[in-house]
Amino acid sequence: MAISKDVMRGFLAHLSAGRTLIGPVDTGKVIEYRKASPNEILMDDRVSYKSIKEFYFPQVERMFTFSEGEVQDHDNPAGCAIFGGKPCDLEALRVMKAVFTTGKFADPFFERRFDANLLIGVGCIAKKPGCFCDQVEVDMAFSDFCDIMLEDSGEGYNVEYLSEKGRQALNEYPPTKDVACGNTRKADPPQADALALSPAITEAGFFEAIDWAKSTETCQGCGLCSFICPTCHCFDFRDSSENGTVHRYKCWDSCIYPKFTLHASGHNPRESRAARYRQRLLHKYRYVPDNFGLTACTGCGRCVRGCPVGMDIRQVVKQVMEVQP
Amino acid sequence: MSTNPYLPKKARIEKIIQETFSPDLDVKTFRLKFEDGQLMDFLPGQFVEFSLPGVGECPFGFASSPLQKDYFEITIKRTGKVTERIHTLDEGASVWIRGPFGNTFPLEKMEGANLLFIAGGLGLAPLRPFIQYVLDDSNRTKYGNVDMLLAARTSGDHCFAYDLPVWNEIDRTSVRQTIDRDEPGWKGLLGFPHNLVRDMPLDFSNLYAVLCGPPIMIKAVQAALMEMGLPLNRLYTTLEMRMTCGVGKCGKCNIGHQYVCVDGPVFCMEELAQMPGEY
Amino acid sequence: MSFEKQRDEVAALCKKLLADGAVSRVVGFREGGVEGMSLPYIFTDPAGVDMLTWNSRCLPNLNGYLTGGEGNTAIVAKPCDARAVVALISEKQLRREDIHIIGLVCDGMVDANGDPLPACVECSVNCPPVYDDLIDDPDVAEKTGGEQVSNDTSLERFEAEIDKCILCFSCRQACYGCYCQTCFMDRGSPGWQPTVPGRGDKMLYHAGRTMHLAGRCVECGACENACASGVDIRYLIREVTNFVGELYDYRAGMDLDARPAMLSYAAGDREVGFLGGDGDGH
Amino acid sequence: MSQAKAQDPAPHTREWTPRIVAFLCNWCSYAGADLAGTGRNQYPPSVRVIRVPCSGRINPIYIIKALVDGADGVMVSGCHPGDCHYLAGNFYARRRFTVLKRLLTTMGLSPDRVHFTWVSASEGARFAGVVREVTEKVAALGPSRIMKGGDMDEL
Repeated sequence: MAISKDVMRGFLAHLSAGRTLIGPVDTGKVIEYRKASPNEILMDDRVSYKSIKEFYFPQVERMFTFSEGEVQDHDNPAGCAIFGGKPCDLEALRVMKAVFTTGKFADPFFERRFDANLLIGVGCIAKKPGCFCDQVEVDMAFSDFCDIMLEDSGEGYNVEYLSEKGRQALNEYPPTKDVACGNTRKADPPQADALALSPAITEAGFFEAIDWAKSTETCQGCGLCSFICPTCHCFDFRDSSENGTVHRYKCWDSCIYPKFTLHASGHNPRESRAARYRQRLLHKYRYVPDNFGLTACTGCGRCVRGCPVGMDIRQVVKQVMEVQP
Repeated sequence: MSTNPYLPKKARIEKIIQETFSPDLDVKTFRLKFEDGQLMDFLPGQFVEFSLPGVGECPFGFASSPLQKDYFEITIKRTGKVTERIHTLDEGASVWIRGPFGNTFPLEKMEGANLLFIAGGLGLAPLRPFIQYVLDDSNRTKYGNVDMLLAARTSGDHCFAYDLPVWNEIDRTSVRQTIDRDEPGWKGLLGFPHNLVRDMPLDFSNLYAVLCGPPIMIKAVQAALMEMGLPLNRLYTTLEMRMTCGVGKCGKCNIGHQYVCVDGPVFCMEELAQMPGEY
Repeated sequence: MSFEKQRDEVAALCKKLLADGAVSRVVGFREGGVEGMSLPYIFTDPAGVDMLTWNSRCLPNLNGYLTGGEGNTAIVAKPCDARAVVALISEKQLRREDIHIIGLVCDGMVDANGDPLPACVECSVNCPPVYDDLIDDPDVAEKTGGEQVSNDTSLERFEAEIDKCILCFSCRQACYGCYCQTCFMDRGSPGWQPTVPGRGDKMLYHAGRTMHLAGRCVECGACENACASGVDIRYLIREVTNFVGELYDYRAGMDLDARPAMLSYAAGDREVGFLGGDGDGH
Repeated sequence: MSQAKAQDPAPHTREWTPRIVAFLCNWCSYAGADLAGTGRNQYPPSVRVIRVPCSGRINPIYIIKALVDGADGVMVSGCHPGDCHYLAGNFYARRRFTVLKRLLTTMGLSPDRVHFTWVSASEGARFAGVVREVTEKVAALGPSRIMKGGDMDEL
């Protein structure tokens, strides 16, 4: 169903009565997702420098509190309504869900937020500099990994719901009562310059594939890329104590930092910056595909645009791809 | 709601055993019990996450017999921030434990075979549950000869010294101890395990070797055993990594697509040879 | 503007330096970034120098790439890069004889929208103070002073700025002066490392880093350019740099023989804001 | 910072006295503090003394860390310029502290939170006077709320 952007604002106002509303806001210097009123929320085609991942996997999340010899679990989050996740962010969330909830153990903190949040995706109209979703099989305009999907026509939105949660939310607001269920659409077929690593080469083979030190020599090792990446999901546990009460937090960490894998003995399996960059790249393009059948890079281009020295993961992936099995 | 794999349970230190007696290596074994009386049900090779709130959390392998259900033991070397603090604890102190995590040695696959354990220093700790499992009266007949070659820098660095004479008395079982340099009164072997293993009377036709110790020792012993004719698929080891979560989420312990905390820490050497050498 | 002319001169010079074996590496820029951004690149072979570029989007400070290779290194240096080299030499991090400075007269860099970068607007040094070769640009007049910026020094401003920070440390990695082997923020013992990144840790980081850079900042703005979150924390170091200049008559990276302000002292240094004395020393 | 910090009980519920961290050089000011004690010079019990070998040994980060971790004020005292046991430690310190104070005021902190001074081993009465003065100034500012709030785990 096609609706105007004003109707959408009305719907967001309706949602904000019961949930914390999150959306992209122009802060003057950057665009970022944060708590916002329906009128502040941007409905144009610009992209934020960080993704929506922090509302599912916050930079800092309190897990437990130890006090007087007892441990207490953190309360369940109230749940937000998140507006404006781009298809690359939504596909990234799919990767994160696979990592955090499949296998023998599930991450309860991600799970709770995933269940509590209402996610409204918005398709892109045009690619931005550095974007490469088409090279990793992500459809710029549409993703079904959300509760409600809006395809942006510039003037208004074509609205569809993709989950029961989405259907209910739309149903409660009269102007959007009759929105239909969205289709599970296939992404456009991969293009000739698709970025994917050949399964024919072993993981160890990729270690020798290129001169990693030369290819990554200008990387400064700041780890910004993993902070702004929608799929980077590595974390550390940190304790903070005060007056005998200890809080245990789950905090973002980055494989780009030398301390990430450092053992107490001083041994570090990934000693060099090149090895750490290689880990980040192969994790996205080889290890997650091996484990979950998904590419852990959704082409959002944030790392490409954000890197202080202009490191471009596409160029390094291409170099690796040139190696024949 | 599913159980929270990050949530630790309170345990009490029942007993502390000082294992080593040299200035450079301070190792203690902590005997633990959950305060609510729950039993720790684990398999040889698995590990726990041991935490002191406000200090941090670290992974440690089990060091006691899995058949001993009353308590479990963890052997810890004083190395970093957390272990430093753990070593200051007294008997009766409370700590926080979650686990067990990780895989186990292929106990059934190894039935009927002869076993060779080679450990360097603290490397014996993660093998001890396996050794005790095999040497237990209920299992001893299932396995062939059990030979151990245990190395340490000095005589005071041998962990579980109280176990070794007991094990040596068991049927079809031998324990050899070695140190790097001769010391007055030392009655064991001298030198490095990769040389000494060549002098051991081993039947390679049906042998599994399990190694644990410093990486340099593992490499040297592996080379020696392969030269002597042991195929890689009959060699096992257990790895250590900085495992924060223990459940394959935090991304710190991967070697290629495998997570040491879930797919390991026990690996067959044949498997390891296929993996990138990032450990 | 004559970036092309300068570029050709630099490229010819770099080719010659590499071909003659005077240097084994040239740290410069090549094209290929998004939104026209030039990428740092280390040239090691004369033929590769064809890729070298020089334009208004050569943002990063190149001093992070000067060590590590064998033999001498040449740097294609904007005035701020050249000042950073000088500062590193005076802090004994580099040896003058190992570095060949190809200085460029520079009229400032621009952002993706073509607007001049804030640090470049404020910049007052558009000709490298020290160089081995100078690539002049006759169109650029010598600057006498940059634009003066007044600082809002309220706590609210500071808190608003650090609330944007995500403690990714890219400003530190981008800074020429942050060359500590282990930053105090990465130390586990004593625990400077942020436990839970909140305002306190951000204050510790930004204030601590600014103190480390007191009297050492070369005003290149790399910290600000590196920040994806749009944090303007440079106002702290700007204030401190001006203060050090005023009090101790020192500007980092201008003079190879000058001793860094915080590594020297005078018996009569003023004590501003001390208890029991708001003027000259005892 | 933890949630607990943001929510700590209102300091005015009890009678509040400032908590001041005092970094004192071993050779002069610490001895001066001793002398203040033996000379029965009264001063408020608000300072927590940390003895350091020299005022030049005090990394400015220590002072910032003390403020971040909840000190209401910090005072630093060393030998008078020219009297340093290590000849020039306090000359370097003087430059650092001068710059640090300017930095802290640029950040919007009150200049009265952090104080630098010189107290010699023979100036017991002066030490007591300095502590009184610092305590009064910090007390006038009230409890430090520096860097409270702004937690990243709010949502």
